[in-house]
Formats: sequence, C-alpha cells, structure tokens
Amino acid sequence: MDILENIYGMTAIGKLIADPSYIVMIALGFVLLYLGIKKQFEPLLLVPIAFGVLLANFPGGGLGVIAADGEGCVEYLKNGVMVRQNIYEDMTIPEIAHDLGIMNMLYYALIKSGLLPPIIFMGVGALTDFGPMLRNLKLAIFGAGAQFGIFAVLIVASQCGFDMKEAGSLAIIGGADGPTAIFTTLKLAPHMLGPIAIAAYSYMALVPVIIPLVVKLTCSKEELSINMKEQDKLYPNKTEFKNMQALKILFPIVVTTIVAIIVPDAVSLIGMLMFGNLIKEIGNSTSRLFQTASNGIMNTATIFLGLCVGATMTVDAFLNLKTIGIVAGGFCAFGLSIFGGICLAKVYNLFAKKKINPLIGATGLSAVPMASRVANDIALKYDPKNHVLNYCMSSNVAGVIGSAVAAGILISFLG
Amino acid sequence: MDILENIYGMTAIGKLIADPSYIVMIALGFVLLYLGIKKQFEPLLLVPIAFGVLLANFPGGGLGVIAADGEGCVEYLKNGVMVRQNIYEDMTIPEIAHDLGIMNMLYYALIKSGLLPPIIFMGVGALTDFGPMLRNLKLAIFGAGAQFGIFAVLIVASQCGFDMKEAGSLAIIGGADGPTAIFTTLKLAPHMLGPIAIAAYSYMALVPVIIPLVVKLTCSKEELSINMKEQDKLYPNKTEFKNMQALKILFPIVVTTIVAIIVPDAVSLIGMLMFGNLIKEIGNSTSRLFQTASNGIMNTATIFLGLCVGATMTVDAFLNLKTIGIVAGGFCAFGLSIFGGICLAKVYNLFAKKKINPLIGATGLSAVPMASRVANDIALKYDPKNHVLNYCMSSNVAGVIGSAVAAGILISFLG
Amino acid sequence: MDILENIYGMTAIGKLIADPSYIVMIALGFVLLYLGIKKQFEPLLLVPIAFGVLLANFPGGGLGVIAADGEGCVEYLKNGVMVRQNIYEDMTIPEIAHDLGIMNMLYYALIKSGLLPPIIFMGVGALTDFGPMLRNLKLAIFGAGAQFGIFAVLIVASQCGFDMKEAGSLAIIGGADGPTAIFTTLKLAPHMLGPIAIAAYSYMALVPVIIPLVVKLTCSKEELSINMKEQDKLYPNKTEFKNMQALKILFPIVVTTIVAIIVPDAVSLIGMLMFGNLIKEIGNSTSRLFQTASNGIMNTATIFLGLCVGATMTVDAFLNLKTIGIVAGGFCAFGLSIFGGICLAKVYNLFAKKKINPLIGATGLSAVPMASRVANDIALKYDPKNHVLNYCMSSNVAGVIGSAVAAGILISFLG
Amino acid sequence: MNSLSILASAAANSEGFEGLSGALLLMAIGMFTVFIVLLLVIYVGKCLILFVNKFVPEEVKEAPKTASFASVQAVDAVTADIIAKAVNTLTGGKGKVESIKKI
Amino acid sequence: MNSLSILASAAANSEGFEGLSGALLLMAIGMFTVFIVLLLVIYVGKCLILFVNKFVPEEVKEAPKTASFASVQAVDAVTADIIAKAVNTLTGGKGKVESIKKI
Amino acid sequence: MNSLSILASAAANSEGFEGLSGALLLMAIGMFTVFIVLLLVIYVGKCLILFVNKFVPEEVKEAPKTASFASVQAVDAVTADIIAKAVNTLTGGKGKVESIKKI
Ligand code: NA
Ligand code: NA
Ligand code: NA
Repeated sequence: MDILENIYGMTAIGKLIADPSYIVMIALGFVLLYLGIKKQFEPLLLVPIAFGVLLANFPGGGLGVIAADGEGCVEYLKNGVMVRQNIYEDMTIPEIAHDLGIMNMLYYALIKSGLLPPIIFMGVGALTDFGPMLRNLKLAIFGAGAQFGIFAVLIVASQCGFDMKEAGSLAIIGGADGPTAIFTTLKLAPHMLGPIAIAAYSYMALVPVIIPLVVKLTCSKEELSINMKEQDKLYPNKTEFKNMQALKILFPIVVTTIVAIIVPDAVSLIGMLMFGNLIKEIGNSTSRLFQTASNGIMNTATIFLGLCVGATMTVDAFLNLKTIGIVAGGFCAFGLSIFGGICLAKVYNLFAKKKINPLIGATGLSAVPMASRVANDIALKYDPKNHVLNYCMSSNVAGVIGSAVAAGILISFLG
Repeated sequence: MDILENIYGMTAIGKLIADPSYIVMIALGFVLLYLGIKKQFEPLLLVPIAFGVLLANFPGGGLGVIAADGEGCVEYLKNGVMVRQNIYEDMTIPEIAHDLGIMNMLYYALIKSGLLPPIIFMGVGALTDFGPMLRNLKLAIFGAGAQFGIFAVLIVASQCGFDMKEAGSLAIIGGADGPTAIFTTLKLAPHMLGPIAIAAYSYMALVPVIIPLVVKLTCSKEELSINMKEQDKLYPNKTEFKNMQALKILFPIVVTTIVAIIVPDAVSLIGMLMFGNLIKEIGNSTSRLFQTASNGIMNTATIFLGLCVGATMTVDAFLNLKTIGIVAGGFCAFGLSIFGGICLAKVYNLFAKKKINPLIGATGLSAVPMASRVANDIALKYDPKNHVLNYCMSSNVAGVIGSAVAAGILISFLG
Repeated sequence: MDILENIYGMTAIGKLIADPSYIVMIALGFVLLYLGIKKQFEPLLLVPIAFGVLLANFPGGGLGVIAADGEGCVEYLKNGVMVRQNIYEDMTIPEIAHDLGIMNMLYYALIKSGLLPPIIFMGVGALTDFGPMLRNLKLAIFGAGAQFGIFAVLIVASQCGFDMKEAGSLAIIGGADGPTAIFTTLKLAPHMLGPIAIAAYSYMALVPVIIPLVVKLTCSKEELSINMKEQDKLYPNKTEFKNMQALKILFPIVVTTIVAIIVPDAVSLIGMLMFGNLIKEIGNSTSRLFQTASNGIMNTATIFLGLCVGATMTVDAFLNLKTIGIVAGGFCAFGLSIFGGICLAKVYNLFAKKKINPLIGATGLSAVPMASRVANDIALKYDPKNHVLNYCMSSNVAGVIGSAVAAGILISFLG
Repeated sequence: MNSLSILASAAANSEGFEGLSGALLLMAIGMFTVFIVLLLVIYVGKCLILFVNKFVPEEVKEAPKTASFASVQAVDAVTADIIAKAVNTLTGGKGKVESIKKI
Repeated sequence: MNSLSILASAAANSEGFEGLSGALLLMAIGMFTVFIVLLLVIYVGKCLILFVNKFVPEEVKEAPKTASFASVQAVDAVTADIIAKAVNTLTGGKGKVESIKKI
Repeated sequence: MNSLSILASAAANSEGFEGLSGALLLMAIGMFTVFIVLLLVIYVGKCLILFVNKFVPEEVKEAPKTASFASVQAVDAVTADIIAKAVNTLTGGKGKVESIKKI
C-alpha cells in the first residue's frame, strides 16, 4: 500500500474534485465571513453562521447537518450497511453524536427542538427597554401595520411553487426578527432554515439601505418633516407616570397574558422575551439572573445557534431554486412590511389632527434599534431639529411583539 | 370558513371558559409573582417559578410539564392518534421537544434527571464559607438536632393519607433547603414537585417570621440573653488556627469522604457542594472555575430550575387536597425543625457549664444566611451587646449538611 | 429489624471492607488532589478530575461512569432484574440519568459524544495569540517535528500488548495537548480515557522537569547559547507587517481551510480552535461571543470534563496492567516528541546559515505557554541576554496544530 | 408549539389553507389578530398606567436598582469620569484615558 | 442515586417501612445517622485542625487568593473607598458616590 | 468524526494497519502529513502576508478593539496604576494597594 495513496484517500481533495459544488459553498462561507467581519452585517450572528457554513462543507469533516426527510428519517452508512432511522424516535442524543457527529447532535438537541430561539429571546428581552413604548403607547399600533409584508409575501409565495408551510417560513423574514424567523422556520419548513436565517440577518443588516429606499419611494418631503415634538406641544399628551418602575414590572406580565390568551402558539417566544425583561426590571433582587440571561446564556445560545444554522447550509439545502425565491421573497417581505407601516401612518394622518411622521410607521418593522436610528437620521436630514428616535422606539419594540404574534398565527394555522 | 371563528378557535378563550381552573392557576401565578417581587420572598427562585406557573397554565401554550404516570408513561395526541409512551425508555430528547414542547424537554433532561439541584449546590458551596463553622466546630451538632421536623412530619404525614414516598418528600421541607427538597422530591414523589418547591422556598422566605414565633413559644428571656462572647471569656476556647487556608481546603474533602461513606445517597448533593467550596478555597489557581460555578452555571441552573418547577404546577398537579397537606405539613416540618434545634440546645445547657444561646439551636435549620441574621436580631433585642451571628453561622451551615444527609437517608430507604 | 443493621446496610463500610480496591482508588483521588492543589499540577483540570475520581469510587454513591462494552452495551440491575442495554441505541438521556445516575448522563451526553473537547478548544483558541507565530512563521515547522513521539510510541505500544486503537490513544499523550488527547481517546479507546487524560495533564504539568531533562541529554552548551536576536541581526528578516489585525483575522480562516482539506478528521478540533481565535481577533463586534467562549463556556466545559473524566477512573478501568503501560508509554511519547523537535532543529542547523536554538525545536511539543517559558529560562541560564520566548511561542502554538493534525490522522486510519 | 391542539385540528388545517383563497384567509386572520393584540396591549397598557398612578403612585424605596440597564451605564459613566479626572490630576494633565473597557 | 444498590434492596425496603412502625424506625435511623455524621464531622474536623497545626503550620506563600470571597469583597471595599475619596477630592466635596455596582 | 467516510473504508483500515508494518506505515503517513500541513500553513501564511500588505495595507479604523486580550490587560494595568496612585495620594502614602483583582 502506498503512503501517498493513503494520504490522498484521507484528504478531501478527491471529493472536492468529484463534486465542485462543495467549493461553491466554501466560497459562500468566505463571502458571508466578509460581510460579517468587514461589512459589519450583524456580525454577532453572521460570523458564527458563516463559520458554520465553512465547517459543514469540507467533505469528510462530518460537521454538516443532515436534514431529516419528510418522515423524520435520515439515511447513513453504519458499520458498512446503509441504515434508515427516524432521527426523533429512534436515535438518542449520544447515538446522533456517535453516528452523525457533534454538529448534528447540537442541531437536533438545541436548534431543531426549538430551544435556542426562545432562549435568545429571553436575552433580547433582558436588553429591551419598554420605557419609550410606554411613554408613547399609541404608536405601538404601527408594530401591527408593519407585519403586512409577512402576509402579502405569504400569498405570493404560495402561488409560486412554495407549499403553504414553506411560504409561511419565507414570509416571516418580513418580521425582521432573527429568533422569530428561525423559530417559525423550524416549526414549518426546517429544510429551508439556513437560507432563511441568512436572508433575515442580512436584510436586518441592510436596514440602513432598505428603509431609506422604501421611504424615498413612498413619502413626501412634507410628511417626513412632521416634527413629533411640535405635534406633542400642539396636542399635549396628558398621561403622567407616577411610578415608572412598577409600570415596567407589570407591563411584561400583562403583555404575556394578552398574547398567551389570543395567540397561544406565540407564548414560547413572547413569554421568554417578557421573562427576560421582567428579571431586568425587577432590579437588584433578580439582577444575578438578569446578568446571566443577557450575557452568558444569550452569548452561548448565539454561538451555537449561529454555528448550527450555518451547518444546515449543505450543498443540497442551499444550491437549489428555492434559495433564489427565498432571497427575492425575503426582500419583498421586508420592503412590504416597511411599506405597510408607512401606509398605516398615512391613513392615520388622514383622520387625526395630531399628525404622525410616517418614519414611525416604517420602524414598526422591528430590527431594534437600528431601524429607529436610521429613521432618526432620515428625519434629521429633513429637519435638523426633528428627533424622532424615542417615538420610533415605540413602534420599533412593538414590531417585535407584532412579528412574534404573526409567527404564532402561522405556526398555529400551518404547523 | 369564517375569520372570527378561526381566530376564536386559535385563542385560549374557549378553553378558559370551558375549564376555569386554568384561571385559578394563572391567578396563583400572579400571587407568586407578587410575593417574589413585592414581598421579596426568595425572588431569585420564586420569580422564575411564578413565571413558569403562568406560562404553563395558558391553555394551548404547550408549556406545561406533563407528568409521567406511575409506570413512567405519558399519553398525548400524535398525528391525530392518542399514543402512550414511556417517557424515559421510548422518547428521545428531540422527540420530547417535538411532541411535548421545550418545557417538557428541559424538565425531563435537566430537572427530572436530577441534574440541576446538585449543580446549584455546587454554586451554593462556592458561596459558602466554612470558616465560622471551623472556629466553632462543636456548635455544628445543632445542625443535626434541627432535622427533627423532617422525621416528625414524616411520621404524621404517613398516617394522613400520604404514602411513605410522598410523606418523605413533604417532610424534607423541614430541611429548609431548596435544592435538597427538590432533589429528594424528584427521587421520591415527582408529581408533588411544584407545591413542595414553592412551599420550601416560601417558608424559607418566611424565616424572619417563623423563627421569632417558635423562639417566643419555647424560650425564656434568660436563655435568649445568654451572651456567647462572655461564655467564651469564661470558658475560653483553646483551639488555635495556624493555617486557616489549608484547613479550609482540607475540610470539604474530609466532609465529602465522611458523608459518602456513611450515607452514599447524599453524595450527589454533598459532593457537589463541597466541590464548589473546594474550588473557591483553593484560590487563584482554580478561581476561573469558582467564578463560573458561582455565577454563570448557578444562575443558569436557577433560571431553568425555577421555570421548570413552576411549569409542573398544572391544574391536575396543584388543585387537589394533597396541596393543602403539603402547605400545612411543610409548615409543621419547618417549625418542628426549629423546635428540635432549640430543644437540643436546652438539653445541652442542662449538662454543660458553658451555656449556649438556644438561638444557635434554632439556626441549625439551615436557610443560610437569613436564619442567622434573624437569630442575631433577636439576640440583640434581649442584649444589645450579644452578637451571636458567627456562632449561628456554624450551626446554620451544618444544617445544610444535616438536611442533605437526611435527604440521603430518605432516598436510600424509601427510593 | 435492627436500627444499626439498617444503618450499616446503608453505609459504604461493608462494601469497602469487601473490596478494598475502592480504598486504593480513593487514595489515588487524594494523591491527585495533592498534586493539583499543593504541587500546582495543571490545577484547572487536575482538581476536577481528582474530585471526580473521589466521587466515583465511594461504593453506593452511584457517581462512577459505567463503561459500555465493545458492543456499546451496559449491564445493570433494574427493578431487581439484570438488564443489558445498548447505551447509545436503547437508552435515552433521561433513562441514563434515571437508571445510572447523573454522572453517566453527563459522561454520555457531553464527553463520550465528543462535544466538550472541541468546545474547550474554542476557548483555547480565544486565548491564543497567533501574532508570535506570524512574526516567525518559518519556526512553525518545529510543531511538526515534535509530533515524532506520537508515532514512535504508537509503533512500540502496538508491539507491547496494546491493540492499534489503544496504542494510538496512548501515543497521543505525546501531543502534549489535553483536549486533543481526550478527543482522540474517546474516538479510539474510551475505556482508557481516565488514565490517559491524567497522564497527559500530569506530564504537561511536569514540563518544567521533562524539557530540561531531554535538553540536557541531547544539546550542547553551544547550541543552547544560540542567540536568536543576534541571528536576526546577522540575517535580518525582511518581512514587514502592514496590517497585523487583518492578518490575524484571515489566518484562522486559512488554517481551518488547509487542515480541513488535508485532514478532515481534525476539523472538529482545529475548526473550533480557529473559530474561538477568530471571534477574538475580529474585536469589538464579536467581543460578546469572545468573552463567553473564553470564560463561561470554557470554564463550564472544564468543570464537567474534569469531573466526568475523573469519574471514568473506576476500579476496573484503572487497576490493571495497561495503566502502567500508559504511564510509561505516555512519558516516552512526551520525551520523544521533545527529542523530535530538537533533532529537527539540529538537522536544520546543519544546512542553514541562520542558526536556530534547539530549544525552539523542543517547544514544538505544545503545552502552551509553559513549554516556552521553561525554554526561555533555560536559554537565559546559558546566555542572560538570550530571550527566546517569542521565537518559542511560534513553534509552541504550531505544536497545537501539529498534534490536532496527528490526532486527525490517527482517528482517520484507526477509528 | 402545542402538539395537542395543533394535531387535533390538523386535518382541518392542512386542507383549509391551501391555495390562493387559503392564503388570503390567512392574511385576513393574521393582520386582524396582530391588530387586535396590539390594540389590547395599548388599551390594557393605558389601564395599567391609570392603575399604577392610582394604587402604587410612589416609587418603591429600594430604589438603586443595579440591574436597570440605564443606571448601570450611568454608574459606568460616573466611574469613567472619576478615573479620567484622577488620571488628569495625577499625571499633571499629561496622561489621557483613551478608553475604559469592562471585560 | 445508586440504582444498583437501591434496586437490589428494593423488595426489602418497600415493605420494611410501611405504617407507623416503619415511620418510627425511619425516624430512629434518620436522627441517629444525622447525629453520627455531624459528630464525625466535628471530631474529624478537630483532628484536622491538630493535623494542620502540626504539619502545615504556615500559610502557603501564594497568599493573595482572589477566589476567596472575603478578600474579594475586601478589595471591593477598598476600591469603593478610593473612588469615594477621589470623587470627594476632585469635586471639592460637592459630588457624592451614591452607590457603586459591579455588573 | 465523519462516520460515512470512516465506515466506508472501515474494512480496509482495520486490516491495513495491524502489526509492525502497519504501525510503521502509519508513522510515515502521519509525519509526512503533519509536515505537509505545517509547510502549507507556513507558505500560505507568507502569501497571506504579501496579500494583506498589498491589498489591505492600512489598519481598520475602528481600532480600539476591546476583545483583543493584550489591550484588555493594558487597560487593566493603566487602571491599576491610577488606583495605586490615587490611594497613595489620598492616604498620604500610608495606604498601599496589595493587589487588585477583577472578579
Ligand atoms: Na417585526
Ligand atoms: Na437543614
Ligand atoms: Na503538540
């Protein structure tokens, strides 16, 4: 037996030559790393995702996620025999690790089980301040209008070769919320997880481009110059807050209750979001939990979520026509959501005396807090005294609730 | 098909009307949140437990823990067919997540497996200082006397409709130690986990009320005025400590060995407690581990333990007569443990020249360090110069060992 | 029934008398604690391992790891009947916890699955600086020469009663890298995990003794006096670094790609190492992930890895002749690796004008950064102006890559 | 993800929402529900404000809440300020704090 | 939780401790064992003190142990003190440190 | 750990590397591969240096990287220095900072 022959057999070179689509995927991994590192596209998630893509696509590395088929089964060689097992019912966690490697173990235990998105939402909640929303409660309604893109794209996608579950997963990109999109896709169409997660995070990173684009196409200079503080002076808000702290403690509990009663399927997401927020707002007596939820737990979940989502991007899962549909459909969902929020603001202005800057409608999208910052920058361009940030934060945070509710509806009716 | 009909079917409103006991449980969740947040009842655990109760009892949310029956089986609808599976032998972790939701997955993987209580004990150990106990070693014996309530209530409960395993789980509330109570209940009577955990933590929060009550009923003014420092001057302690650090490193190793040999079933708890303490006392060279054990790991374990314990409190598990028995029996166990410690101190004083303040007996209960602080406050009331804190800490910390040993005995003979 | 009889039956005393080999193992636990705490032998891992040995060997404690036999099966009493189950295929995680205790659960879920070593490597990567290696890239080649001990001992061990898989696991001790040794042993010969891990970490702790020993036996005073900075002045290095940060970001990506293509089986280790390094070098935008990877995650993994590895050291697994072979063979592998690096340096010096201090070859072993510090101390003895630390760090860090590659080869051809 | 409720109605669902009409129906249900939920949040939120103002009008005494993110950063700012001034004083204005990072 | 030992004696146990007599027996066993264990802890602890005083009488040199909780808090106190004084000095007594929190 | 590739060639392997000749062959393969990999790392690394120097010669602007371990420790040193000096000034040289530890 020849040394070089043995070495060549061990390397991945033969497999890369035999199937160059691996190289395409590796190149995609490099591109995503470039976007995450150099272009600063949501690096906290895109860097782990990109590295996961890379790790998954070196042939022979055994770090790619093997997707279960429609019946929940996977096929693989075991002791030289091809076996077919139901990965949920027949394979224990140590068996998955032993036969399919640690990435599949992590994926099926942490991701496919639906565990990590709610846990990340707990951290998101712990980092969210509902204060601006409570101060401008009325503006929260734009968090509903800006879910329009989800359902609009659902209709289109369901007519373009995606089945209803796939269409729902694709459409949720319009929610502009990473964990929500991942959670929904895991329930409806897990085979599209990779492209959907990457599209969602990429478009969230592109909010500074997409929002100005949609705003330019739909809003007049007069509308964008509506100064919210002046409106407040003209039509003063009579609400006073005698105990903001108590309010902030009660609010997450109340929102959880409302959402849980109306859309039970959204309670994993909203419940954990609000739990994270609650342990933050309680203050000293639960600050140990708050610290860990918003740091250690959230970062750990982010690393493993990212790596595993990236590892689902194997050749079969990515290099097909549906990926193009996801990229295009996701963009439309995103844009239409912004459009929906803006339209609602315009309709509101038709009837109300106290006008609202349509930028506040646009930020109903979520993508907290970048959307608000971008909206504020636009407003300042048209009127250097027009600080809309705090108003935008209200619809912006409401958008997180809105998209989680939309996700719950999709899961409830299509899951 | 009608839109509103569809929406009504999705919401939980119909189910809440059909079975209003859900509303009782949701209200209980609010009460527990009130106790944890406003009344500061052990908020680190009661807030997650309360939120878990809330999440578990929104019908349709799928976040309630489904208890396995006596044979370890659960029944549920799968693809429209009612299936019955042994949750330990037939269901993998991803299958539990897929069929029964993430809360059941967390519960069966982390809690029912008995993993988290020892891990929390590791953190408790890392936050415990055995210094005061080493300086007053003799006082550690009151950590034995104050386990009396456990075995007294065991006898009563076993005569009042609880079987021996249930009686043992109920009785361990008298150990005044959360992780120990949860660990024991998981081994003996997991269907009573929720009420027992809540009772244990509530009574621990009520230590500032319960200890003064029992003390007032059983101790005279003269006894409570016994000044430990003066006794020390009268009958000086000849022990000197030439190398406290070496002592503190050796002590956890030695205690582990003693407990492991006498009560092997207590070694999961005591071993992890002492491991946590050891990596603290070693100092610099293991401080990385100490930091993580006492912060990240412990807080993470606390969050998930709390949420899951709360989620076991479903309608069936809580709204039955046994819950009343647990509330009453737990209180008796608590009070009788304090009583046991005080009696032992009184008996000791009959024979010894160097008298002991019976408050030091009362703190044998554990509930570290609140019991000691409460005892110190009482002592100061009777004699403003009587600082008993450091003496109390000895029996107090010994009480943790004592109740873990009692738990091991119950598990060994009833498990 | 007699009280004392019952108590005696509960204690471990009877079992300790019946089989005194338990006492030998407990004593070994004490010795390892002594080495870790007092002698500072890699305390971060040796203290948890030692405590794991202790916990595992108290009879009746149920904290010892039960090794699966060649067919992956374990035998144990269940409800009074002896059952034999395949621990990977038939036993779920909650079932392992329920029937075999939490230590087996942790072992099979986290360790035997191969999860924790790559995760620790992620932390190692996050704490590694490739700067010195990039500044002296050429010296990285000694990280290859110093893998000689691995393959030399593989040959000897395979002729001395170890089968090829066992020989490979034993030999990897010569890689002087804890996670790599554990990962390889888990894949090839998990029944030898305990002794191999302890030998590996002990010899790494003994680097300040072993390196001087081998150097004294093989190097002349002239060789050890070779001053690298003077050589640099004589034959200046023309490389300039215009953007070290970009280089440090690109380097881990490139190394992952190279290793993954040549030795796919090393990609779990090297990939995670380089991912950890990447999130460190990217800087601000991923510093949250870096912090958690290098602290919380790594420390948590270390605690559980240590405890579980220690818990594999049961009487059967340790008290046999192979353990002696491991201790002896591991030492040889270690020494021969150092020897290999030194020889390569000597051969290099035969042909090159710019001489290299053979200490730089010795540090190719890995054992970062202690080997480099020891080498620097030796160099300073022979020439007080000879600071070789930065040069040694290059081969030292390269040694980590080298031994992971060697591990990948062993797993690929023997696994 | 409530398997019980979902699965019970699975037969109905899988048919009910196919095709264009199904997607349109789902849009109607979805947008309507999202609006209902956020309107409820707004109006119950307003009731909550009234409730708090009426029944718990004063701030809780244990005021200095660490966990509150804002105050944490405020403390940080104060600390940074102190250190900056200390450096300035001690180095006679020569030293300058470029950045202070908490690990 | 040692299933092997527990299960081996399961038959005996489940019968042995039923009823009032069983509960009383368990109380006797339990209180006796708890006392035995803590007495052993006390007396072995005393031996340990003697042992340490005799054989390792001096403090280990690498004394400043971070991990020790007490010392950590002591450092905190020192730091707090320093910052408080610095603020006082630098603000001419006008500024005051309300609270310093470590995140 | 790629079960597919490993297992596919399992039959060949388990025989191919038995005995002394197998071990020697494995040594040859192993040492050769390790050298190949590290030589590739060295030469591709050199190309990388050239590439970076040519195409991204300047440092990225967002320079003050927290995460970079070195800079973090540098900040620590600075902070320690400040605190030490502050203590010295404020205590009139009587106080001394023994050690500052970050928890
Ligand atoms: Na949204
Ligand atoms: Na107790
Ligand atoms: Na090495």
